Amino acid sequence: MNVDPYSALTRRLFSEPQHRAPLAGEPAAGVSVYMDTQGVQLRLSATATDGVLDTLTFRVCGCPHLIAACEWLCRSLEGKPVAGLSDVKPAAIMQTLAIPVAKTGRILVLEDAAAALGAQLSATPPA
Amino acid sequence: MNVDPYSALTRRLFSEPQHRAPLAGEPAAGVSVYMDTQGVQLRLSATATDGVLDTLTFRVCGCPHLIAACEWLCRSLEGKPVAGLSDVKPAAIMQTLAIPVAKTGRILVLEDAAAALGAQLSATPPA
Amino acid sequence: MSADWIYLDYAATTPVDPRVAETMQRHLGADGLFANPSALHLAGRASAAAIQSAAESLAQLVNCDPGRLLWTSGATESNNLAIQGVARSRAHQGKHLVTMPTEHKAVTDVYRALEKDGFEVTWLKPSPGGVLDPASLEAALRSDTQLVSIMYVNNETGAVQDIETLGGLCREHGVAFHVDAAQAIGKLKFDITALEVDLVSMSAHKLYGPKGVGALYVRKRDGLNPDPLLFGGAQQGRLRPGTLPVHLIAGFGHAASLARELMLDDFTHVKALCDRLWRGIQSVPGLLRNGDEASCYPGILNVSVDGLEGESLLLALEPLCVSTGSACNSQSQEPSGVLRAMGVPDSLAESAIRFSFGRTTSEAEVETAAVIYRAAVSKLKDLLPEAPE
Amino acid sequence: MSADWIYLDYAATTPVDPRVAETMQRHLGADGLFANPSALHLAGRASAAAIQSAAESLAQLVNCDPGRLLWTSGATESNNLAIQGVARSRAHQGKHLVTMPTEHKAVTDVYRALEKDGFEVTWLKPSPGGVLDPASLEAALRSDTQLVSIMYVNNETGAVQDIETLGGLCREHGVAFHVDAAQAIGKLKFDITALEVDLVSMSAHKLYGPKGVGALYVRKRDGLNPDPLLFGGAQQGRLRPGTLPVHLIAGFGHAASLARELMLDDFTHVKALCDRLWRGIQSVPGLLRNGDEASCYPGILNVSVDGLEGESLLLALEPLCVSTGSACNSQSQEPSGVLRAMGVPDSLAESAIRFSFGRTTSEAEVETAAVIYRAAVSKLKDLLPEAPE
Ligand SMILES: Cc1ncc(COP(=O)(O)O)c(C=O)c1O
Ligand SMILES: Cc1ncc(COP(=O)(O)O)c(C=O)c1O
Repeated sequence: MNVDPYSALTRRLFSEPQHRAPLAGEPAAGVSVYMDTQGVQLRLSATATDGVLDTLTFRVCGCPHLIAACEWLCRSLEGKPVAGLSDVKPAAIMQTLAIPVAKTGRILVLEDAAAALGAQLSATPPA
Repeated sequence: MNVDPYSALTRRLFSEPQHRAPLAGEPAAGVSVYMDTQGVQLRLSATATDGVLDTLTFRVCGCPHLIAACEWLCRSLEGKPVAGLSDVKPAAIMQTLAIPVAKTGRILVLEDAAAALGAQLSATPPA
Repeated sequence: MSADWIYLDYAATTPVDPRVAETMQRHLGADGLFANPSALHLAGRASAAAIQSAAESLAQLVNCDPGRLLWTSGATESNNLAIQGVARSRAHQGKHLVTMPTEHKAVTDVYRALEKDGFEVTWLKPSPGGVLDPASLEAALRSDTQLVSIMYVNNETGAVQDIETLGGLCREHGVAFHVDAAQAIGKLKFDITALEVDLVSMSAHKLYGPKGVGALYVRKRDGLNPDPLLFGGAQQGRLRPGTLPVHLIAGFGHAASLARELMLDDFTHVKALCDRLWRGIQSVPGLLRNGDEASCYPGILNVSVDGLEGESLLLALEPLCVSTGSACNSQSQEPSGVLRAMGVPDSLAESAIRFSFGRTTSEAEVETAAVIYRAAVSKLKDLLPEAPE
Repeated sequence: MSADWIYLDYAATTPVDPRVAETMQRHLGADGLFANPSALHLAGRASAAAIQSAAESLAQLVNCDPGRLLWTSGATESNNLAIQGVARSRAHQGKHLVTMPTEHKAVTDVYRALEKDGFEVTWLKPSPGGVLDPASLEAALRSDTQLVSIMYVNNETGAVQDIETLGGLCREHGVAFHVDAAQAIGKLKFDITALEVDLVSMSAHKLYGPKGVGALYVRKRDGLNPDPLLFGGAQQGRLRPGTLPVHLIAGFGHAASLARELMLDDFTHVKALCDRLWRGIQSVPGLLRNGDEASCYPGILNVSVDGLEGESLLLALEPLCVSTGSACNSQSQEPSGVLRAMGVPDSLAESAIRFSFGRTTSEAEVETAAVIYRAAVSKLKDLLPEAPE
């Protein structure tokens, strides 16, 4: 029986987010998307070389599950092909982090942001 | 604060009734009245000499307050003039024994029985 | 205090088992699990876990899904929620209801209130032993019948109803079936999954748990969505709001576990006590046993003597703590409606005394009770007048 | 367990005072006063005496006639009984009711249910500080107004209403006045005899008594005869049946005596804690205090920081046990209706944290809370995105 609404992994990712993006004012390389929907404000930023993500970072105002999901996505995709951004599986994230279904909408925002970022990176001429 | 529905006097009279009348079948002197009303069955019996009560006894099926009231009345009137039977004060009995007002009806039965017995004794030619 | 009296009123309420009291104690103080289980914080979640574990213990006792148990303040509230809740929520489909006059007042008074509100109630009479013939239930069910309430064990006589057959009939006719099992849970086997019951009322203080907490089981079933009685927040699916009393629920859970473990021993114990008391008093002239021995739970022994007045008998029985009818009737001072409905004449119902036994009753107490009962009856009989010929 | 967290959620529920727990213990076991107080026997009468003495203790705390106190399962039930009971019993005279959106859900949800049932409710808005201007109550009262509910101390902000003036207005207009005093009893002076209040809801678990018991005061007055919510026997004048939970009521009584004795000390203590916490966090950029300091009970400190998300803030605050709005709101996850009604924008209401203090809170705990709060806010702010220009 577990009445903790957060899984151990969610707690760990929430308490030590290592992929905080630089603020808009701070010097930053790469591209970035911003979304403000479903009560969530989210910015995803990335740099890529030869179709591979060098950095993937986020800033977010949202619930612990969303913060953990952002951190998890960044950890998963860094060093992987840019194409991964267009292939985010909300169901898989929710299962891995034990995110309640009521929060699906917020995870879909993350999926959308990642896809938009992937599209931008693909449209950007190689450095 | 007293949540005991019975006063100490009521309890004492109830537990040691000394004025039980002989049963109808038992040999008895004197006169007697019987009442069956208000859920109460009551028989009062008396013997008198020269207008003075020699014995006053009862039998009853009723609540503890009524039993105590019967015993109290017998103790009070024995050795006193017959006229006392016609002068029973329900309010005084109820106050002395701390009988709740809800039980007034039953004490009025006792008053009636006493009065009827008094009338019978007065009508009876002196022994 | 028990030096001052002999307590034989377990059907009114039981003492809390010392093991249960200890569990409760752990959910009270600043160093315990006292927080509001609705709170999201650590302390709140620890309380929520305690509640969940209590639900599982109770669910194991009655074999049901713990998620279908609602916590209430007692069986009175459970009965009200079940009956008012289902009757009102289904009123658009029909307003016919069925119950018995031998139910506890926490059922009959609810049905009477609904009668005043325009519902029609069929009151089924039991056999003289107190048991309902399933054929009379079947005859009463109509196409507009919405709800039937029949208790499992009667609180005055111990009469046990055939819930399995009655539930089957209700299910066949698509009628919701409510069982007030306050006197049965933890004493007789009760398997909610196996039985066709839709709503079950329970109370902790009849099984060595604390007063002030009960439960209502509500089966997950189409059309079974009782209207709430209380409004005030999202707790318990909005069906019963209010801060959950963690220590009471934890105590109820522990009492349920103990009952599951001790049910057979408890039963054997009260059966022996009941037999012993009956042997000790059965020779009293004019004594009558209310309720069929064969169909009664032996934790209760209800007896009458013709022509004695109940209140005087009760006082003459001191220091025995026993009941005239049910404790709830004690304030109204009229002969028990249960016995009347069983056909017991008023002159007998008047003097009915309910002895009830439990886990902590001793044989010596029961022996003493027999002696005191015989003496009290004989004392009052000695005072009775005979009607003149 | 308190080693695992720092409990600052006394407005949700308090731990039971150890002296109260001991009293409760004496009313549980076979050697204690556990019997059903409705029973006529010796054990029952001893329980009845315990209940009577508890009523006297509570009556002394709030200065009322103990005979006018009804025992309930908590303030949720007291509110429901007062509001549903009076509204329905007077419906033939008029169906207009008045309350505020800043009331506890155990009041607002009842009024909403009555709205669905055909009653008309006027919802009065408070000032930005949370306090009701008596002039707006006066303007709302009509010839068909039957009932007004205004709480004494708000459970989210601590805002204190001017019950004396509001009660006077209701009395002038012949309208019944109900006060939910769950957060006030035992903390602020409350004199029922001096005030013009007709119905007062109370709960033991806000004043170091047990959860699962409350009370409703009902003034003896023509036209004030609430309809019961529960049916089932003659207890409590038929207004609230069910076996009275002796240990809970005895505990409530003892908690009331202690509160009477300790009220001033408790107040001074929480005031000092509140000031200290405020000093420790007031420099946090963008911090806003919800509720006017001057008109709030200092056992509660409610603060917001613009733009932070509440659930994340709560998690970042662990091991502090604090509340976002009221505990009852925690399950619904939407910004507090109380703060909204006070005009606090959603972006601020979202991050509202209620700290609440009590008899057992230490200065060290409050110092630690300040440190943790500052760190949590700064951590989450660091994660916030800026909207692109
Ligand atoms: C059969 C039955 N139903 C309901 C109740 C009421 O239970 P509670 O006291 O928990 O409200 C009782 C006992 O009082 C009972 O015996
Ligand atoms: C103001 C107010 N009213 C009512 C309640 C409900 O009280 P209870 O939990 O006793 O039902 C609470 C607390 O939860 C409260 O703070």
